[in-house]
Amino acid sequence: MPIDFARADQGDTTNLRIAGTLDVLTAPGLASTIEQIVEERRPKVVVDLSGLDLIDSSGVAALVALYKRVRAVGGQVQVTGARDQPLAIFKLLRMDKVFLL
Amino acid sequence: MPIDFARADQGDTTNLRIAGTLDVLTAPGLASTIEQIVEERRPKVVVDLSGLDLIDSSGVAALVALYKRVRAVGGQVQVTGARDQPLAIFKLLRMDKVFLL
Amino acid sequence: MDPRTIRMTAPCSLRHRALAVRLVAEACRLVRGERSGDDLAAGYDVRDPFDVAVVSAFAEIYNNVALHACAGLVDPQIELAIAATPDGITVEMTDPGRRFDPESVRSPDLDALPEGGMGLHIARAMLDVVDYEPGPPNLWRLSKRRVAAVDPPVVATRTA
Amino acid sequence: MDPRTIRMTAPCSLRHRALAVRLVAEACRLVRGERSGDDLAAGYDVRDPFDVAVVSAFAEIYNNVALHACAGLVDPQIELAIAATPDGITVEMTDPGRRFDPESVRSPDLDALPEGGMGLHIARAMLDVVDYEPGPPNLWRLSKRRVAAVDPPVVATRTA
Ligand SMILES: Nc1ncnc2c1ncn2[C@@H]1O[C@H](COP(=O)(O)OP(=O)(O)O)[C@@H](O)[C@H]1O
Ligand SMILES: Nc1ncnc2c1ncn2[C@@H]1O[C@H](COP(=O)(O)OP(=O)(O)O)[C@@H](O)[C@H]1O
Repeated sequence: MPIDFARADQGDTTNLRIAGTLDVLTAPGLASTIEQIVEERRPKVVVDLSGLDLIDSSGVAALVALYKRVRAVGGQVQVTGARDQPLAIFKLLRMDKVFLL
Repeated sequence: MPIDFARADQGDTTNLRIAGTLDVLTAPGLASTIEQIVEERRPKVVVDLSGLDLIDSSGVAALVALYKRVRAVGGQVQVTGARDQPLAIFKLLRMDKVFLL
Repeated sequence: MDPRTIRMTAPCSLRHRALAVRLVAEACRLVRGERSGDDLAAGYDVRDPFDVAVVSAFAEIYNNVALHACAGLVDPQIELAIAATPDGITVEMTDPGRRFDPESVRSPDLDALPEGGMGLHIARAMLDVVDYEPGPPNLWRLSKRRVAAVDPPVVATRTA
Repeated sequence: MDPRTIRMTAPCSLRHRALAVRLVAEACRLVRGERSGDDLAAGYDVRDPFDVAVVSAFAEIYNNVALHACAGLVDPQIELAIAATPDGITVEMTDPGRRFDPESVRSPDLDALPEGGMGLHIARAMLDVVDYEPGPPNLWRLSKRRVAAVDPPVVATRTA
């Protein structure tokens, strides 16, 4: 599974599910979705990574970009469900605290 | 998943589920189970291959051995559920008819 | 030497088979033009008929080389050279083992439900080319075109 | 040349990355002593912490080599030499690309939530050895021991 992501809005909350692999090859595919979420100034974004199997530094950068940009326009971001290799990478980069994992 | 198999008896029928990969490395792991089924002269053996992802000629040989030996002691064998690569191999070897796939 | 050729050298044993088979399987994805490298964690796709054929055939030849040709050798190594293009794939495998004559291997009598002797038959049926040059080193050349020729064979017809 | 060394030569591009990453991942299974070759079709296991570390680190270094070192070259090729033993794994990767000085790359300021510059940091944190010898060809030597030393470091204590 290359990458597989889905956005679903429910009231103030945008749920973004990212599954498969998020890396230098696939992260660019998320860019326009991130752009839209930021433009629409969504108040709450919940990123569900329970289906994410692998991430690399480019994938982390994409999530950080999402996090920073949503917050810059007054929104909140919560990242949930990371496991296995992605969780190990977040811990190594000390992002588990920021992402509230 | 290397190989994963389970035997369950129900009345006259022995259900044998074989999943994962059945090949020159893993087929020997089935031998003693086949031996037992033959020794017990089970009247009906149903082999469920719906979880089988890959097979090679050694794996086919193991199934043929099961088929021939059970029949040699008066039993019946039915092979069900083959798909993808295993189904292609069975068709190539014209075993789809014997196995009633 | 074509710079796009993928080469591997590795110990020739069943234990090391997955190295070779995975490389061949991954090369199949390049043939199909799929972006590679982005599905490491996911279920491994040997569903595409092209991949099924190439991986099945290669695994049989590898097994034979490891079990029959290289049996008893100390630290035998195989060499693979894989050319993957949109037209198809060619895998050349050399081994330092015993030579043999593939012509001596008959097609199995499938109606007799054989319990062996199906490996070469599978490889030949799945691929367009299964060539062997005895060595040492022995060379297997396996090849499959991506798109089977669609032109029907020209059949000379005669009126009786 | 150790006959157990696994070698690969392949085009150096992101498109060909999976060839290298899969080979490294498969070699990790050999380190762990798992029988290899019998799980082609199943979910690919990068759960074992050793594999997670080696595969994550290698992928970062490969990305950098493909994107930074080899950018703009015509048909660049990388060479891998993998030594997998029960003690651990060593991967040597050579590339024909631009040389650079890894010492010039600072550790990222993680508190600032960086959006880049994390690749080398990940590799260094995940492995025991991340060495670089500028070339050409440039050589990366990546290594991880299987079992971390359990002896605590000897600390000289002084009474003040
Ligand atoms: N690479 C090889 N080197 C030496 N002998 C081989 C090789 N490949 C096949 N053979 C011989 O040919 C026989 C038939 O091979 P094959 O059709 O693959 O069936 P199987 O391996 O099940 O016997 C083998 O039993 C072996 O004696
Ligand atoms: N193999 C390489 N060849 C040339 N330059 C490199 C190489 N690896 C890294 N660099 C340089 O070092 C920088 C930092 O690399 P890295 O820590 O991996 O983060 P990133 O790749 O996200 O920038 C890169 O931006 C690049 O300029």
